[in-house]
Amino acid sequence: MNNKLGVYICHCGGNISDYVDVAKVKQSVAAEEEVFLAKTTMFACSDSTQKEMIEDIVANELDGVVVASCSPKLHLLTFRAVAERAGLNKYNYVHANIREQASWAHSDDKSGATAKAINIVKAAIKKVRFAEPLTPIRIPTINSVAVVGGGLAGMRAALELSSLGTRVYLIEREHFVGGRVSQWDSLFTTGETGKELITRLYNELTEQKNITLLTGAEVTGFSGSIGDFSLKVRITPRYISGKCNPGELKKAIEVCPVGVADDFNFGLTVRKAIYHNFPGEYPQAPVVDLSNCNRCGACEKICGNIDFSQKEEVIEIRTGSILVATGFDPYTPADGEFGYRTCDNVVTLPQFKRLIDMGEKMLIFKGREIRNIAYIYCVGSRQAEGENKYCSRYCCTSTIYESITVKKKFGNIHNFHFTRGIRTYGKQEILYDESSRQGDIYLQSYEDDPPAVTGRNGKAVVTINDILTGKRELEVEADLVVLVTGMVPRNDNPVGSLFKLPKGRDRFFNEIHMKLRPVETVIDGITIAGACQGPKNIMESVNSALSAAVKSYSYVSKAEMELEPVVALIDRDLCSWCGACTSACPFEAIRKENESGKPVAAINNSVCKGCGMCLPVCPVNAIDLITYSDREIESMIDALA
Amino acid sequence: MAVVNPSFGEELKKYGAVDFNACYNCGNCTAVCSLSTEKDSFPREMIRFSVVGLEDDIKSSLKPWLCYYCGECTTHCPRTAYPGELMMSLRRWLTSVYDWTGLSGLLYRSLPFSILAFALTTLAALALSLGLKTDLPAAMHYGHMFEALAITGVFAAILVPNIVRMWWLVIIRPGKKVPVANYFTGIGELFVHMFTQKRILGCDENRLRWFEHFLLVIGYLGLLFTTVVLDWFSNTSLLVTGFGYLLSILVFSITMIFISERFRKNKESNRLSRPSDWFFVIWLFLMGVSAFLVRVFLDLGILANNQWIYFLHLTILVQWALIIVPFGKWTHFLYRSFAIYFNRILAEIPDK
Amino acid sequence: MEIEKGKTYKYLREKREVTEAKENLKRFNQVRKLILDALKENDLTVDQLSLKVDMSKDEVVYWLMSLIKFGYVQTGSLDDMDEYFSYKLKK
Amino acid sequence: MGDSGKKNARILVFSTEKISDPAIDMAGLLKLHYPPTVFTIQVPCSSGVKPKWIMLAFEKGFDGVFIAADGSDCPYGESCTEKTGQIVTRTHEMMKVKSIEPARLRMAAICSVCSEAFVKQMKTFNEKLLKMQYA
Amino acid sequence: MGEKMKEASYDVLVIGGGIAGGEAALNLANNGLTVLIVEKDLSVGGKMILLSKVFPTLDCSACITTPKISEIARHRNITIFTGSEVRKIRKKNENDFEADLIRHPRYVDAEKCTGCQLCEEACPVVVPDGYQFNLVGRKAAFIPFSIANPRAAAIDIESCTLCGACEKACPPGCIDFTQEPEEYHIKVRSVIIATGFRLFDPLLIPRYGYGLHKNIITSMQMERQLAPTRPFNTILRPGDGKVPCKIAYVLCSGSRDASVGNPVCSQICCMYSIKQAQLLMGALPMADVTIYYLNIRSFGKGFEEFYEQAKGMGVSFVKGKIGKISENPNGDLLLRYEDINENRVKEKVHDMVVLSVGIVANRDVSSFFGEGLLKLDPYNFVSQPDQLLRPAKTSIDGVFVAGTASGPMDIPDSILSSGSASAETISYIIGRNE
Repeated sequence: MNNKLGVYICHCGGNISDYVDVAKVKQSVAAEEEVFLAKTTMFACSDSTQKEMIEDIVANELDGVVVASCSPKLHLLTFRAVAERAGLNKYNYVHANIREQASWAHSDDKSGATAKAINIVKAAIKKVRFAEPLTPIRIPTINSVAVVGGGLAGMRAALELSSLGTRVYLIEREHFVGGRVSQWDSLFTTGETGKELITRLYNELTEQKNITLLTGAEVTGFSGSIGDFSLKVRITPRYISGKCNPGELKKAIEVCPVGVADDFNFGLTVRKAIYHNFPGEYPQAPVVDLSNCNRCGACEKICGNIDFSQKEEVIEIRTGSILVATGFDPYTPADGEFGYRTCDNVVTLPQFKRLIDMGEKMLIFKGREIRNIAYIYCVGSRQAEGENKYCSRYCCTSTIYESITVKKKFGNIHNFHFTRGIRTYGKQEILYDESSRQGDIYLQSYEDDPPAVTGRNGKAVVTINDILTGKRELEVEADLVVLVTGMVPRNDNPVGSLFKLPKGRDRFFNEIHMKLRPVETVIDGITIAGACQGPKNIMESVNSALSAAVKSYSYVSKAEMELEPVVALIDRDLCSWCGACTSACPFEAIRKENESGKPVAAINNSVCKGCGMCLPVCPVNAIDLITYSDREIESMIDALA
Repeated sequence: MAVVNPSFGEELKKYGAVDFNACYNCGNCTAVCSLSTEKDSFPREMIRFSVVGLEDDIKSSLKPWLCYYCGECTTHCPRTAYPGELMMSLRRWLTSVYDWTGLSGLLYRSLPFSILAFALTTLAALALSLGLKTDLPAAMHYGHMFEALAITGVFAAILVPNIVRMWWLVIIRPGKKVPVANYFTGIGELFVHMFTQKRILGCDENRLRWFEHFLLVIGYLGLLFTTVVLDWFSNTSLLVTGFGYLLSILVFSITMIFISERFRKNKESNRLSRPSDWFFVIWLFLMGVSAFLVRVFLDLGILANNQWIYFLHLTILVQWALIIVPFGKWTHFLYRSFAIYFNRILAEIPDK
Repeated sequence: MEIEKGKTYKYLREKREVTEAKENLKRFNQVRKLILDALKENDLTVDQLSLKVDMSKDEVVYWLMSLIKFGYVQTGSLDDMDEYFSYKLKK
Repeated sequence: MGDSGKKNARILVFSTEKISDPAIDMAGLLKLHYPPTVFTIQVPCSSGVKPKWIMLAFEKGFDGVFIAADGSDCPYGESCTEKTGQIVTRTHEMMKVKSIEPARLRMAAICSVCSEAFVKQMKTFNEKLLKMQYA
Repeated sequence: MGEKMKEASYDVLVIGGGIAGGEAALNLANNGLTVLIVEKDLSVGGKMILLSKVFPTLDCSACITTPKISEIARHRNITIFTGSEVRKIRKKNENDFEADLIRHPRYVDAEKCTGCQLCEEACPVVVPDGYQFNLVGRKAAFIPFSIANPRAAAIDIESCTLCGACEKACPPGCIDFTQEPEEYHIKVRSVIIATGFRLFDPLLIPRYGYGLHKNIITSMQMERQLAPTRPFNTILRPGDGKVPCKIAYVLCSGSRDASVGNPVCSQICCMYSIKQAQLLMGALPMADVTIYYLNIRSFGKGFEEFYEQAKGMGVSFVKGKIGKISENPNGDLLLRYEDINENRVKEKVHDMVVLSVGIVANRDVSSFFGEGLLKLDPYNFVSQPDQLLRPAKTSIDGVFVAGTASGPMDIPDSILSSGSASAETISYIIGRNE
């Protein structure tokens, strides 16, 4: 029982004190008998206040501390560390959230907010009164990281982790690595092609001994916690063994009678059921797509390496940390959205990029040469009506770059950009300048008055009330309309729900803190990188991949890790073994033990996650959760009431 | 509904427009322009029309003529899109639109054609001078007659029809309903602007620029009056002689300043000079100088032995009267005055 | 030179020229006196102070805010238009 | 009691550290207002709330208790919703014995960004309780 | 000189102790490397620590920066030199750099200083406070700002009259005028450049009249006025102390503007202006806030929603670049612009104008290395020769770049870029392939 407490009430600049009368809070809580000293402070988290707290704790031999400030998600650890530095057990610190849950939530009601803050602080005082000194649980960590997603971000992260000296499992769902980037040709800013980048990465990857690359591999099971996760990975075989004779293989592909829309070219072309993504793909081995194969056996007759006897297998990977880099999907416009699928010559930006790559001397679509191209921006982004409120960030620059590329490659092309205001942030602005100087025409409308696409004589006519020309109605007769589609979260991404990764309002995976902790997640040990966290360009994806790599590395680089000692505790005197707790536990952390002949429940501390599911099921109330014990919770209820 | 026409921009480049495609429509040019008003906002609108190729809207617009090219818009353009030069090019383009003969456009677009025109007129003048070589007084008589004839001829055949075309393009074709009385009440504006060019005063802080232009207009028109009406070269009145001297000195000294400024490229307005700009100042200078010398030779009594100076003057005169006045930059002086007049007339009819 | 502890400023005086800094100090002391004297009789707004002490308004704001920061002056009431504060001496 | 002088019901919310509490924090961040007589106690998982705590809350004078459950987002497994539901059922039985109206205990899944949903819940729950003439 | 040089060695030298340098240092230190941060200023935390709140979360900037900063300051693998500058860096070999540093005297023993501020009270001199962007005065003996780290006094020797009042007042006797510049000779294995950015100087746009018209301030000055440790107790216009009620934001003041030598978009101004507008609407409920913009670039996570939120709160957005600003006799400002939506020139009166100044490169950095060794891009930011796959790599092997030293970016992008630089640094030191 702690009886000599220190309480600090933070102004948080004005975030708290503008709405909560902090002096009054101090006065009220100072009257509590356990409180030895109560202070207000401008910034509790500032170094000088931290120093002051330490001095107070040491000088007055305080046995418990409460800081009433912002959400514990931000500063719980900060003040625990303060307590620790002052020689206090860090669990004798309790955090009271009077910002998010008092001053801000009730900024419309100052006296209400103040009254609430007083109760909150009092409850925290009660909690710390019963707090026990605890020692963290130490667990050994496995020095390896599983990188989920073998696109650019995943590959880059894997490479970095491996050179940091960590064992890496790179898990790619497709049979080829490189993700979206391998589909792009020339790239801003360096002019390298996507394939070149992926080749560089792949070559470096294969030189590393400590990287295991798994393709056709999907994560299907997940358990464990930071330091020791366990993943079940289902591997779909290629149905081709060894290295094929190139000539035979070519023929085998030719004879395959099945035609499937080729995802690599976003459905612009057709591929066979046995296929390559592109010449020189990685790994350089074709695949039989069994879901579309009709088992005619024609290919088998030509190439002996084709082997339908290969079986799916499920392997288990144990790893200390997981880095998620599952990427994005390009937005798919609805049928009829700006003429998509209803007007003949409307494509999406990714399709357009493939068209440029595939065109040789002329830009050809559906057998016709393209001269006039209309780009319609913000398709699937910044939606006034739809659910994608966000800006996809990369598309303005990407489109402008393609408009320059297409003109350079094929000449004699007119580009018309139907924008919602160009967002070439940073140095990308120079590209916008370059494209307008080459004669590209930019038109603009707002979200409430988008351009319209109609078909006329085999061409697409785009009309707009151009705000740059005094809202005049202007029209362009285009040979091709490119819908500048943004990024959306992958819709078939089981990894998110498997790992229980929280998502933001935009449905991308959410980081812990948008500003200062952009790659960590609330699931300890799991980091996120690249476009699965939100739209990004290549450089930004790589930066986030490397940041995630260094965070994951710091989880696993030490042999041991500390875990919160929040586990269930059995009162063996009360327990009379009924087994209800065992069946309630989702982690198999409770087993039956014999205590001097009496069967009782026992907790396996390294497996117990501290969820508390066993607590309410106990018929004799023999289970407490450490730091959430009856007397802690009940005294808090008392203080709040 | 208007169709976006990128080829119009290509056409404008032949008239000297550069990099206006770089415009990102911030409107800074319009905001820094001190002649731009809420009713007549430019140059951005003109740049925009040029980029998207709204040819008809430019044809019916008077805004290009409201600009006096102080260059502030270009100096402060965040995209270095040379808005001032675009306005200048639009003036050239409009000149060729107004001109029914089509020669104006040819001269602007093609330097070889301009040179050819100058060469042909030189030959014609030379032929004339060879034919009259021995008889200076006759030559001077014909020269004087040519001046008067050329002025009336050029005005009647070319300039007046072109002004009518301009009027048709900006007032009649767009369907503006202008009460006839307005034409009379506004007429003062036409002459005030023609003789004083006072709009320049609103242009920038530099009053000297207006004063130079004012002196040049006075000098030029005065010299025209002195030579054509008062027959300066034959007039014996001391007053007229002295007046003529003063005016010709005014013309060539101010044009001298203009030429040297064009050489030094000291302002936005002369950084991107086109041949038509050079021809205009140089020929005006030559006219002043040669007229001055003819009179000096006359007064010194050495003209008879140096007839070439008169024939040189005559050649320059012919070129000036047949090329630069009807088709060249001289017309800007006229169209601009009319533009301000029309604008005044239009300003009086209420907005729809 | 012997450096006496607690009087090290004397040591640096030998080495540094402080005329400009002293001018600056003099200016501050003058301004402080002017403003504090002006505020003795009644509370004033920046505008009124500017007239009374014959100093540009922006300078008055700067010095006034500094005097508030260092505890000589405090902010008084806001005028009826909610535009200008008056300032008064700190008791 | 607020500035308006309006009386509000006292509501105790059991929120969960990783899922519903962040949503409640975000409600504050977005300055979405709800009655200041709503108090939260954070637990790791909503399926770990003991019925006796809820009963104690009523005993100590709370007008309503709200369990901001993890729902399907629960990091501890899918059984969470079902288990939390069982807790509510059991507590309702205990409430019946003490003649406490069952409507005074509510439960709803609040996801980590369901700030608006949370605020709406609090407002309607408050009104309901006021109508029932608690508080 | 040479013999007085102090020597030391660390794994990594981080130049710049802002949020980018700090984050990089923490990543390195948490993975066992020793780091020296050299910070020119008297406090670490860079520009972020001086901001009011951050977009789009509206977290108090100081609140989220200070814990990070104190973590850095406390870390046993991190040494910080404040008030110090790099003079020269030589690369001897792979994993072998030598750096000459100079530590300017603070005239205060920072270790002993308790931050009691008695010296500040005693000091008679008042000079403009640079940390408040000259909106208010400070003493010549001063603590840089209330949440500075280290929170220790310093003497501004240029303004000091050497009266000795502070020295007499200091209880622990930590003021020491005998301090001399100290030179250090440091050996490190790798270098991270995190020198940040400079703000565009609005005096370069004379037609805006900054400096001349006193009610025009920069966005950084507004940032200070909105911060918890603000210079005035409320928001006032500095020309005459009026509580402003019609505030204008002039976006692209010195960005996207080749005529002032900076054609690049500064990437953050739209968002910080929208943020300030929201904060102003909160602080001055009666005020009108108008943002004059070219294009609103709310491209990051949650940014577009934040922009919509501002529109919903009643912030006016007007498309058009401000051409000229002139002053009325009452101190109000007349803004001339073309309203692009209406296609005509307009003039509007505001009583306070905030110039949303852009980011420009901090050019000192190239002089640290030998002539031309550290390549810069055309805008004088540190060039990234392998921008797509190794964004942190510079033209010198073993020297990495973090944060805005390589171009404009916001806080999360700086943090990511620091993560990238620290990852590269660790693998460089561990001995990656090259």
